[in-house]
Amino acid sequence: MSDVRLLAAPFDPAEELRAFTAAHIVAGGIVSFLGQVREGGGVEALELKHYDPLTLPAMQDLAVRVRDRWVLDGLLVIHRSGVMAVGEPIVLVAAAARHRRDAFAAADFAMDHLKSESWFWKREKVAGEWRWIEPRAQDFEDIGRW
Amino acid sequence: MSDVRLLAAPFDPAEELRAFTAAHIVAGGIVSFLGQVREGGGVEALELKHYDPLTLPAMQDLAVRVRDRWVLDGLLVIHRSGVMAVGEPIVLVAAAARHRRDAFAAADFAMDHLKSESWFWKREKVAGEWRWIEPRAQDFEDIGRW
Amino acid sequence: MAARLVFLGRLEELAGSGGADFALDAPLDWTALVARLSDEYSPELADLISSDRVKVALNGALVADKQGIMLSNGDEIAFLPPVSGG
Amino acid sequence: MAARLVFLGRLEELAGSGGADFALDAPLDWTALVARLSDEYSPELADLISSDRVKVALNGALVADKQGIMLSNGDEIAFLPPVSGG
Repeated sequence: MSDVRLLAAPFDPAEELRAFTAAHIVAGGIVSFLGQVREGGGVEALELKHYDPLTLPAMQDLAVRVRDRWVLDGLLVIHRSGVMAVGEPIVLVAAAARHRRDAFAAADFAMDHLKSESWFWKREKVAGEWRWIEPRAQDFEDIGRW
Repeated sequence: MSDVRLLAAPFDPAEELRAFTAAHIVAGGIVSFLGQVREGGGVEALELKHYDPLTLPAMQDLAVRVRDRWVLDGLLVIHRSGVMAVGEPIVLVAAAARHRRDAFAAADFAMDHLKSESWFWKREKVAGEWRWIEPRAQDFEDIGRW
Repeated sequence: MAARLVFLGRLEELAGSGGADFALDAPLDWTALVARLSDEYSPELADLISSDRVKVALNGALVADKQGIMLSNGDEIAFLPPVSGG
Repeated sequence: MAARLVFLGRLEELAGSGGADFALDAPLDWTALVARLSDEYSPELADLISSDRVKVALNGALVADKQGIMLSNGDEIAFLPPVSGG
């Protein structure tokens, strides 16, 4: 029922949302979160590494937990791996539901868990040098809300 | 700074989101809510009436309140008026922010207030008959959260 | 000499149209206006418009106390039942 | 006879590569494995891998108690520092 993908190449979030929306016409509301490589701080590129045996299976498990917890018509989770330029999408989560509250909570929960628990390691290129990004305390605060 | 529109004709939410995303490359995250005329319950069409002197100005006021309350890079509010077929978009709200929590809260708040306080009156066509929709208790519960 | 009446939402159905011109010889206060609406439309419409749930806008601005309204030639008065938007 | 080592995140930088083959004559327990990593890579890498913050997956499955690991020929062992995803 859920569409969960780990992609090594760029994707088009607008077209993904268009297709997801068209596929869930019984849902009154669709909440989406799009994370992109933001411009600023001198960041030239971002790289996400994953570990094949764990990363996608854990994303699929997360989707199952989200579906168990909220009444959704559809759930979309797309996450990039590899090197991304500024402005490229990193992650797209969309939840389609009859009730708006369910869609908001499901997307929010999915993002908090993707950020803090998913098997991704991130590094940024600044002034030509790659540096690994440590986990942020905010991510653990976010996940503590649930 | 905010893009607030009241439209009498159909719009393309995917293209609106694409443009909004491209315009806010400094934002790491974009949360959107799309409400569409859902299929089900025998609904053949939906009509939203508005009152010109009040409806758009109140939407603009709401956008100002949202911008005052959360740190956003951009805010998009598009609302339809007129007759809509099943599957047509009714409302699109998108909030772009550096911090994910701000984007989620701003979009959620904007939707709760659009639903319960905006100057729209809704009727549905079922089996060829138009009937006015009364306000839902859920909408007042939603707005009571803030 | 006329004012403009605007009926939103379910009031449109009761009034038979979303808007109408409303002949005036002199300014009308709220009580006189409601009485005219009862005669020219229906007591049901007049009752609804009198209820706290229906708000009123005069010339595009919400009125805090509709009892204090004085409707004059050229005014637009809108009757706004509870919203059910989005 | 070899196992496969996989270094994720910052460990890749310390190890000099994301993965390497690791010659084995016989199964290695955790203590022996950490000692070998200290010799062949660096004490710093071995310390990090020993810390509670680094999780371990053996043949693609997370290991609850890495002290109990026995690394054998053909195994893949992955060292997973704290994630910083999305």
